[in-house]
Amino acid sequence: MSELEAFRAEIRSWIEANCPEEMRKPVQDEGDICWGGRNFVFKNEGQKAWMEVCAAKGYTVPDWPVAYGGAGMSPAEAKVWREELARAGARPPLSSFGIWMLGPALLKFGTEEQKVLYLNQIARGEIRWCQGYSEPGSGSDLVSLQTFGEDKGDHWVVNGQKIWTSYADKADWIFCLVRTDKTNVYQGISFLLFDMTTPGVTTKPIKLISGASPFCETFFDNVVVPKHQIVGQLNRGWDVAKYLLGHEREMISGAGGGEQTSTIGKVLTRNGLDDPMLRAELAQFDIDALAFAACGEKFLDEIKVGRAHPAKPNMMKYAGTELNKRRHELLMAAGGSTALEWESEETRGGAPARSWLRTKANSIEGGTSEVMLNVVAKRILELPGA
Amino acid sequence: MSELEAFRAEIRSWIEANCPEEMRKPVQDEGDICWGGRNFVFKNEGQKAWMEVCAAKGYTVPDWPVAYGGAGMSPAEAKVWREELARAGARPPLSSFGIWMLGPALLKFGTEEQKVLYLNQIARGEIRWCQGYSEPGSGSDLVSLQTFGEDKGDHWVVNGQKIWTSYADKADWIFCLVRTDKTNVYQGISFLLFDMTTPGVTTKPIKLISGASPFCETFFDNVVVPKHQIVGQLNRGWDVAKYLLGHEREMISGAGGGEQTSTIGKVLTRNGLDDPMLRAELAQFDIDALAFAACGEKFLDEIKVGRAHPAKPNMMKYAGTELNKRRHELLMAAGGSTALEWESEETRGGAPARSWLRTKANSIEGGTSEVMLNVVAKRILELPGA
Amino acid sequence: MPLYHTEDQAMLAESVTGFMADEGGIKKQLRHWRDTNCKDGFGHGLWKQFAEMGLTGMLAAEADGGLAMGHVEAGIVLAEIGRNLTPSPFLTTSVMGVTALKDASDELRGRWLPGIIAGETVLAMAIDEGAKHKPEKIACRAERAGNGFRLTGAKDFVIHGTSADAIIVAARTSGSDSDADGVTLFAVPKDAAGIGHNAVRLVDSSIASHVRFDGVELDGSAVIGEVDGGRAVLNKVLSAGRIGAAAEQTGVGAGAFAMTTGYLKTRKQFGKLIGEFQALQHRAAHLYSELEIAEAVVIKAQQLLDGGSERAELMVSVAKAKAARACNLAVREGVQMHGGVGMTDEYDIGLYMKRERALTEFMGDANYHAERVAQLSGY
Amino acid sequence: MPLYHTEDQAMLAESVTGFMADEGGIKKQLRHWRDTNCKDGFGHGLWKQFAEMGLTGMLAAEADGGLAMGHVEAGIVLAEIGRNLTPSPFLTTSVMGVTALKDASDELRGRWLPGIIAGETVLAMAIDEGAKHKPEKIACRAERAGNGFRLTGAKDFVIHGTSADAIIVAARTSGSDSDADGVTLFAVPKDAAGIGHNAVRLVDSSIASHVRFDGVELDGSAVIGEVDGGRAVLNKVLSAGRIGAAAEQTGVGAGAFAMTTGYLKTRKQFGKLIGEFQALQHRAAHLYSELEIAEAVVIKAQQLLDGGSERAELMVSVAKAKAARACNLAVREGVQMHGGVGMTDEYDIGLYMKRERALTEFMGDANYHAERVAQLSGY
Repeated sequence: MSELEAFRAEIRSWIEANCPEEMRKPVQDEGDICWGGRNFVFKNEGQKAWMEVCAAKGYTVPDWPVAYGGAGMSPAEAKVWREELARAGARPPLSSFGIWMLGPALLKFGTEEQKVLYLNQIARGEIRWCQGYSEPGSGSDLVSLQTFGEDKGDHWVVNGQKIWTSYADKADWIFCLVRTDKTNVYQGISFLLFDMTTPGVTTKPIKLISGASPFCETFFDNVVVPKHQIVGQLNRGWDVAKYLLGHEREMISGAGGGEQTSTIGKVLTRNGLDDPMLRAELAQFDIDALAFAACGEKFLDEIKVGRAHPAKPNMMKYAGTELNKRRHELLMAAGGSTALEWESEETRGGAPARSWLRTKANSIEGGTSEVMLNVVAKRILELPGA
Repeated sequence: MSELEAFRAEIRSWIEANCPEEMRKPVQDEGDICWGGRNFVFKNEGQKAWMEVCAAKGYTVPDWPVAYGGAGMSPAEAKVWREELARAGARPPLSSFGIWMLGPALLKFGTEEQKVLYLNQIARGEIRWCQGYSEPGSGSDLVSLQTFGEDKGDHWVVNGQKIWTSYADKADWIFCLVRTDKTNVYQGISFLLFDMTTPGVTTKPIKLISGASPFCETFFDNVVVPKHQIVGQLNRGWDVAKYLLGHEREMISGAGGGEQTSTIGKVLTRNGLDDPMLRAELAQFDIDALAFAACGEKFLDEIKVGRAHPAKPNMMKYAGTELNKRRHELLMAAGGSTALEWESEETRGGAPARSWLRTKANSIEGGTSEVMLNVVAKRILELPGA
Repeated sequence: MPLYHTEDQAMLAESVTGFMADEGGIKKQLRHWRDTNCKDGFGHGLWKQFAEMGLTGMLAAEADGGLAMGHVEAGIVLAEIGRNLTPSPFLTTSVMGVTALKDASDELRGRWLPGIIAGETVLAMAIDEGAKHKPEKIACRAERAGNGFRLTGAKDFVIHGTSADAIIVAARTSGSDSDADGVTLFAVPKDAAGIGHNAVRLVDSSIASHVRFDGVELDGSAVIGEVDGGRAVLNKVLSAGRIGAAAEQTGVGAGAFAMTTGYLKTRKQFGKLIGEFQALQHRAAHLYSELEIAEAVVIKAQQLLDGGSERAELMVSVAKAKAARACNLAVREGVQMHGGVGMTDEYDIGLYMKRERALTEFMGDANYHAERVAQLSGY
Repeated sequence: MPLYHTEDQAMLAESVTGFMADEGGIKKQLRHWRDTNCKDGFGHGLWKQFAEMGLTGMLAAEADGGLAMGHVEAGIVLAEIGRNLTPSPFLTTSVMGVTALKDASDELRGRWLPGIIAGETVLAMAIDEGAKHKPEKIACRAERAGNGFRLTGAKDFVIHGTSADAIIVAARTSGSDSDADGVTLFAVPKDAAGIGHNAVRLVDSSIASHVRFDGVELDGSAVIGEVDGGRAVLNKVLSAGRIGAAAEQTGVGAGAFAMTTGYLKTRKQFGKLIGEFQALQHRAAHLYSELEIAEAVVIKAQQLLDGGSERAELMVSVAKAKAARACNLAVREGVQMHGGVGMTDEYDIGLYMKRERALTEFMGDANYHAERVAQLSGY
């Protein structure tokens, strides 16, 4: 048995021994996700137990170093961990913007103190983070952000407004882009961390067309942020932000990856439909989806060995999100009038329609499709003036 | 019986009495079209007779005034004429750029002498015209044209090169955009007419991907053009050109109009195909084509009463040409490997493939789809900076 | 007939446009009834105003107190309903219901038409069985019982089912489920014993009902047209509903498009109005083209239907499919071009997306009608 | 297995890329043979060079003198063939033919493989009957006659049919036209009596033949694999041909795209490089995305096929369909973005459009494979 296979056997039996029954059912909706944090209300005992037992082994962030709360797994081992989780039908023990976004940025740009403190908190699910990037006038054109941090010696006083702050009303801390130099557009932004309970921070949920409110408007009114809570250099927060955005796009684009084996055309037979035209659309979609899954797999393989074009995540994000929107348009068509129901029991409170509407944000958040295409045109195709 | 119905009866019996048998078969290809002109070789006696008997009545240009070779029909009467031609399966007696393009421009901008001389020649099929607009460096950006006419008192001496001159090698005269003032981009172009046998004019056919050579490069080497051969004012040829281009687009966009009643989905059964996916594509196409035909009908109706937005032909040209390209992609798919044949008898010398390739120019000539969309964005949607 | 409005139609359009913008606007109607969780999903006051405008009975014969107008005129009203997302029972009652009643007895017409014309009566259509429109197959049964019928079965996606004074039901009186013959239409009063409703709010905030008929006793006077010969009436009702929904959908598309081009002219990013970006300009121009084509084919189909042309059936399906595709593109582009704010409930563009989805499904989606186009064209 | 080239494969790609650009380029090969009206449609000299490069027998077993490589490696060659529009019998001979011969007797392999490996022998595949690919139905019949068979019927779209030394024919030896069983593959030598050709030049300047078999006598040694059991071999040949054509098509798409982005960077209109126009930038970026996805799924399917995966059949169809759609988009955008000059024979972009069309048709177009995807997925 190879070393990796031995590792796989070990992981498999550990999951078998430790994953509670409740955590072996598929995630139905956002309410089933374990986000962690100071105020998190666990859905059941199993959810809490699973997070804690994993955190104790470093399995919530398997490929982070042990010193920062991880299990120090190699990429190959981490893949085994994910595969075995999937095989057991086990849910991820902990999901958070800390894991996906801030963590990687801290690993690259943080000081040793920051890494030890914040990464361990993230790994144990103690602190839930939110992201303070967009502003009302600065969406795609993020760098035009206006939230200002005035230098007061050992601290900044931050004033301004963010928008699209995911779960800001539930988060404990925020990682936030703040202008610290008004004279320099790109090199005048700093990447600050602060507690959401700091006086002067208020949030207001935004109601979406799906009926959910996962995002907030977040207001800063003379918020005091100590100087040591900056990540990276002063006025060089844009570098951190870009790295983090790239990582986010990579993650989003990788989400469609892996070996996808199921096609959606089967909804026809599942729904007892005899619709040759929809069947044709579904087959066309399945071709595109299976092909994209292969592309996602190839992309992840290439990333591992540093062969992917650095701007490739932009293409993957574009293609993957457009595909997902199309998937839900087709699912709505296959669902017919039942899928239109907004509050019925049969649809679990309108799940098909709400999911469909939710996907419309895929090609807006984390960089619009238009921005992705701009980046591909410029950085990959090297078209003039792009 | 209404006056119009009496007129219809008269036209119907006239066509019955005068249209030769050979002229009542559908036009198979370009070779069946009667272009007229000094050197035109009639395909058969019937073609010549039909042109001449129509010309004598003014029916080659039914809605032009009688003094200029037409029959002075009202729009409603001209529609009756076209309907009755179609009803009898009779071919148009004469087709030419003189009728479609130069004629309307002369009617609007020509002097009385020009109208009497040139329009009568066109109506009788005596002179075949070609259009000298595009240049190698001036395609979509037509106004940047460089062909220059130097003022020599009572004449200009023209030097330069045109491209995409349709049938320049077969034409008798050319209507040509020539720069007469280098200091003014738009108001420095004149609209000149001259004989293609004038010393210094040479043409060179361009071989297309379809294998045909309907276009030429046309070279002017010290070509002398008398001053009275200008249409409209000096340096105001751009106005004439724009009017003519608009008319051309109107014509192209109207070509898909009328009440289209046939669908292409039937190629499936004609070709004995059992292909559910192609069937779905064909049905989708037929929906778009029938809908576009209705739009064409509406557009022509609106033009008649001056209700169409002046930039609407650009939208119609865009939609119609893109649709026609799609039509031929589908016909190629339905034709399978037979449709790939380039020289076989069964395909009449590769007609399906050559027609398919020919349609690719639809969205380039007479204003590219991109230019059409630019114009719609600017003039109809009034988007900023368009 | 030219494919633009006559003078009379243009006058109608002008008055309806103003009325709907003033009285039927999104804030005043759709948002109001949605946010107050209205069980009907529309306002009866506005329905009264429809009557005062002479709209409720526009398709009814003059002898019945109507205006004897056609589908072109109904389409003018529906386009404005679409543009303003105005919730109202106009399509089911004044278009589909009145079309059905044209073939009904004097007694039935006398019973229902005056209330409709007065804006006091609402009708619902019970046609679909299951989640997808497939009226070729009708399983709901009405069996002979004494002098009348006993109705048993279930119908889905019955818009305004719970607020309707009568439900017009397509039921099978003979033959098997997929037979063309053997269908009969009934006007079933709301208070008939044995009707059960499961009302659900839909994504567009309209209320649809899953209706069960549990041995509902009907006397012979409830029959519309001939017993077993209801397919002909049903086909007229379907055509009316389909071209009506298509007309409404062109209004939805036009409303979404206007909102979107408006946004392109005001929102700035990268120091420019986003409408200056050529990629968006081209997509907007393409969308304009699609919407113009959809609008044209809807008018064409309305005229053919009003003229009794044999091509009407084909062109109604072409129009319903084309309107669905064009409007779907309009709302998708609308939300995307609005960016983040397009995802918020505060902006109206998302409401257009929701309505588009429901209208597309109503009386057959683009794929259903593509199949019909293929079959009617003989392939 | 990671979805990128191993070191060996990367080395192969490097040498093939250089070789094909130098020796297989459009001017040197495609235009030359087209403009001299070559009856074969390709050059035998280049085929010899393929042999010298070790490409002709790359799929053959080492024991047979081949390199025992797989479809990933063959795909590397085919992508470069596609990029340069290189006319050659590689796909029919070295990919499909050699795949068929792997299941053939020692005698048959001994008869044909050495010539193939030496670049002296060309094979053609006679599979299609009629204008559309539909190998589920085989009507061409081979009846028992003495110790052998008598072959009667017709085959269409037989690429290189007239220049091939042998034609591999899928014929029916029992059962009715649409039976899965009862198919047998034969290697029919060119000089067998009773073969008639109607050779036609296709739009891409390749030569295809309508082949008639008029009682062609074959002895038993011409059979590849088992009598009546040829469907299994045929399926392997089809998969090889389909993924091969898909690989070539990604090369065609990539070649057209490179030419187009090159043009965008040099052509000026309105005082700008046309590549500066955002509408074209977005379309180019979208096209890039489609081509990358197609390339990925082609490699994926090649690996699955080489690995004998049960998912290979599905993914080969996905790959063939996706490559066809992506490459079709590439050539359409290519011609359109070239504008007028794209319509001229002088520019190469039109040649890509022609080749794309022929490759799409070869071994099943996107719709054929979409149907297969649906059926293999159980809907």
